[in-house]
Amino acid sequence: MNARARLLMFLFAWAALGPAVVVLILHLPRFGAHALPYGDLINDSAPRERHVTNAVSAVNFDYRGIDTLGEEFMLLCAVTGVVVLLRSKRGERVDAPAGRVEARSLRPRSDAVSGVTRVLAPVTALFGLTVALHGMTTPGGGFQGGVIVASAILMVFLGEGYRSWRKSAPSIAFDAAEGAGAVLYALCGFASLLAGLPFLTNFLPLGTLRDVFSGGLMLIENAGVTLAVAGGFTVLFGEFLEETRVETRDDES
Amino acid sequence: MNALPWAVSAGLLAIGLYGMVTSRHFVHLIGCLSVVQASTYVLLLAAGFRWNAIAPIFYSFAPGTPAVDPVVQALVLTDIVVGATVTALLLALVLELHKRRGTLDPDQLRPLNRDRKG
Amino acid sequence: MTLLLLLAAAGGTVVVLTRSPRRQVFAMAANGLILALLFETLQAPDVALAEIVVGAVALPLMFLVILASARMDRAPRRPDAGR
Amino acid sequence: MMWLSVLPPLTVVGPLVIAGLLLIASRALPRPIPDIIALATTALTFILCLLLVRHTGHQPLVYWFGGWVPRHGFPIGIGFVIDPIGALLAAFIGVLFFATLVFAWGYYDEVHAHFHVLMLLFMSGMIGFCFTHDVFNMFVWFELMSVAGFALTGYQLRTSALEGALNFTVTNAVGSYLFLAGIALIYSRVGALDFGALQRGVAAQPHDVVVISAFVLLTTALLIKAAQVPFQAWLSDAHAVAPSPVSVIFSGAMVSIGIYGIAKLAWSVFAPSAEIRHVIRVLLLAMGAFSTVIGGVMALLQRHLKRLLAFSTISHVGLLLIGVALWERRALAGVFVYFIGHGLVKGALFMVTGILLALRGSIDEIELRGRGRGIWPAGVAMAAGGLLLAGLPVGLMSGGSDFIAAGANALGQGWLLWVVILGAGCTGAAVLRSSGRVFLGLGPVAGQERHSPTEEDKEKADRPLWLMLVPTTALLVLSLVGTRFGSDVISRATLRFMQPDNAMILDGAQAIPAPALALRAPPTSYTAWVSVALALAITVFSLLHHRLPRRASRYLQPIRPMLTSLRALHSGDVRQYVMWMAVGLAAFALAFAVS
Repeated sequence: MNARARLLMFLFAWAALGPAVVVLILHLPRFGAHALPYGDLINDSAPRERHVTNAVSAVNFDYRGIDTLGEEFMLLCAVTGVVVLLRSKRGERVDAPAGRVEARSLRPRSDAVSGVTRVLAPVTALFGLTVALHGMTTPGGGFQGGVIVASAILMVFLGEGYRSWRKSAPSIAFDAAEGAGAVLYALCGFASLLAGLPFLTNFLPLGTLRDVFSGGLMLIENAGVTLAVAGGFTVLFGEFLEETRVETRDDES
Repeated sequence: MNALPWAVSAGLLAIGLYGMVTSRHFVHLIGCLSVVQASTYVLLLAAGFRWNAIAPIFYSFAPGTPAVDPVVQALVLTDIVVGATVTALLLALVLELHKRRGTLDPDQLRPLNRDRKG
Repeated sequence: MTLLLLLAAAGGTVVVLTRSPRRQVFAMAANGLILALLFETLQAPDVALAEIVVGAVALPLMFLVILASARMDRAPRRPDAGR
Repeated sequence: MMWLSVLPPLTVVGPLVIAGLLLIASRALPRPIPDIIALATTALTFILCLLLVRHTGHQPLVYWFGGWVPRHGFPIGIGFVIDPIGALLAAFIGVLFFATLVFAWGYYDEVHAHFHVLMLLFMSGMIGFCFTHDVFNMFVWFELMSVAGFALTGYQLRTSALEGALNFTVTNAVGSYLFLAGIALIYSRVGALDFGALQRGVAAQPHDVVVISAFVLLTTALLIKAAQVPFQAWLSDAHAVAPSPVSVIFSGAMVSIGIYGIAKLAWSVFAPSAEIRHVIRVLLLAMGAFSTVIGGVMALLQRHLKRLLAFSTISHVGLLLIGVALWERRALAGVFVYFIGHGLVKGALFMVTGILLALRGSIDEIELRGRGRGIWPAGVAMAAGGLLLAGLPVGLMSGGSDFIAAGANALGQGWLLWVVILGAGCTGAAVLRSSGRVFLGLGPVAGQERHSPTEEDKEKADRPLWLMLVPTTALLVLSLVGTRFGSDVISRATLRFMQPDNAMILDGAQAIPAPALALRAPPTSYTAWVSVALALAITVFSLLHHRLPRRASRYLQPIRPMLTSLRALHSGDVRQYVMWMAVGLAAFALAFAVS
């Protein structure tokens, strides 16, 4: 089947789908004006029963906490998959980089670049942690904060070059951080079980509304997510960047 | 306006699929996949929207103020993670494929799959 | 909001129609920003933040790294040539 | 019973935690330890699931995570509702993973335990999918299962494996976004995510276009996972190239679980809508019938053994879809029996191909001709598997298909029997032909089968034969002896599956007592023997047709062009697969427009 036949067939299908979609759109509820029973229930319950102001975080970590648990392990799964795909084939022990790869990165970075990143990276990391920490009260949370922290670590890579990055941050640490974050989240659930409550029941003191440390068990879960996401995305960035090194080496030789 | 978000979402889905069907580069195809995914973000958030309501964060507004639906937002957050993980995996696959085949044009890749006699 | 919705639709179209992978990455990043703004006006600041960090920064960055590492945006080698 | 309420989170989250810990400790653990830990985890999961089967027969086990019990009948959190069918399928998944891990013992020693981590995550995703009572939570487990599958397909990093994994990932990713769109649609109408609440919402507006569209999107996503025509093509690419132990799981459980998902959503959520019931009876039935036949014919055309088995999976899962689409109690009971039976047999067959790959270094039927003589027990297993696929009237597979056939007959859909015969006959014949060629050296040197494997399809060789044969045999034996237990539990639980007790689940009312009577097993129909005879006839013909006068094969000439175009459908071009998705969606739209 060539490109044209494929396209024709596709357009044909949409000729049938188009009217259906139009009918559907006409039947959908008016945008912004329909009942939201589930959302209202949560909006009512989250500040009252969980003492957090960010209802989205409350849904993520409490009302539908098991979803986020699954999501963390999905991330773990994907990162493991990427590691298997990219790292195993490189064949080397990652924490002991091969000579030529190292040789390439010996080229000194300009001082300006590393100076800027030395200032920027900690600031970004701090920002990420702030975003993660305030997840219960204001927009943000473990996921967004974790990604920002991971990009801060990436900056260290860009500024300091490959070698010192590897030295200061062996990939095994990030693997472990990833796994530990996800496991921490799951252990929160088992802690509830040990307390004789249903899985992931929030049994810790809830704190006061609008306080950063409100939300009880959600805080620990949030920390777990931060750890898992920061570790996971760092591993992803690291693995992809590792590829650029191997490839440039090939091209130069 | 009453139907525009729905239409935008459907349009994104259609155009994303169109891009995938006609793509000539796998990286481009993955980009189109992200457009398909964007259509689900828009659809989900539109399904939880409400006019004249605040974001479901009761920090500067008192609890009880009419707010939009927090559930769909939590779902979209999960969706974003799903998208990021799948995209990362796809990129890794594509990278390895490129190393072996030297191309990412689906038309040039196909000969391997064609029938071989013998 | 109408404007942002239309922009989002246009952004998606641009992403699809930009056939060169490298330029598409920038279209994707721009599209991510538009979507984040749209989410903000849809009263979803959490999602907007996530979309900025993932859709407009992390993912385009990964795409760029991939493209750079494999140099796959250059003219493709013939599969049989050179190996 | 305090301890019973610990089981639902434990069976799903327990393996997740073990997987996480394995990943953290992967570098510290010497080689056999991850194997042992993973095996112990799967065995334990199996036992826990069996306990769940035992204790949910009386009434389903309802578990609200976070203690969020519904308020005034409206669910606020996520619930697991475990009925005997879900628990039995979960137990079956546990067995399959256990056997697979035994089979894969020592298979991967170069990468630190990553294989085990992925397998455990894979298993958790499937079990969560079987237990959940919430449509978005279902999506989460579905996606966990998919991501694990994507990663495992490309595990061996051969070029074809990468392409297969890419096709698999792209198609299934589109599928999961369709699923999400379906969730968004039904949420915009009903404003809930729990199955029970959704069903009440659907019952309130059964003719609503939005509800119907949500059904179409959700079902399409699951049909993609279940690889049914016209969404089937990714399957043969992925299953053919995945490592053999992974293919066992793919064909044995992952694909058919898509059908379970369809059945679950259909009966737990969408049943009140007459339009949807009608389209299920017509369109899904047609899709199932097409899949059964096309999968069977395509299987006959393969010489790549794994690809052959992959197509036969499409065919058999098509029968499962038929069973669901008949919308009848006996047929549905048959679906669950057949689900397990097929998974066991197909798992065993993929293990045989794994043995061939490991010991003979090839997966090409022609190249392997006669080279299997030294490992005859594998040949016996393969032939037995082929006969069971063909419908030999013993064991779970034929038990299930008898139930489905009885359902079809009761509804006056007798023509379906011929579809079943054709599908079972072709797939059985394909497997029998290969085993004849590989293990007995029969048949002409080159057949009309194409798609020869093109590269170094080799799997780790230094594993002893007995290690691989034990799980293979165990699965086959289970599929033979499981009949009594399996069909008894299932036939009793099917009624409950069809009429979820929402008053009990959401309002905490007294449970409706379980039906006392099991369905009587229908008598084995003549069809079983017809399909076995057909399989044997095709086998004999394809192995011996070079000795027949030329005239005999001339009768086959007219169907050649059809076969060629059938092959063209499975070109390996993922863009084409995406195009077929649009066509499939259009088929749904047309079906609803007509009805």
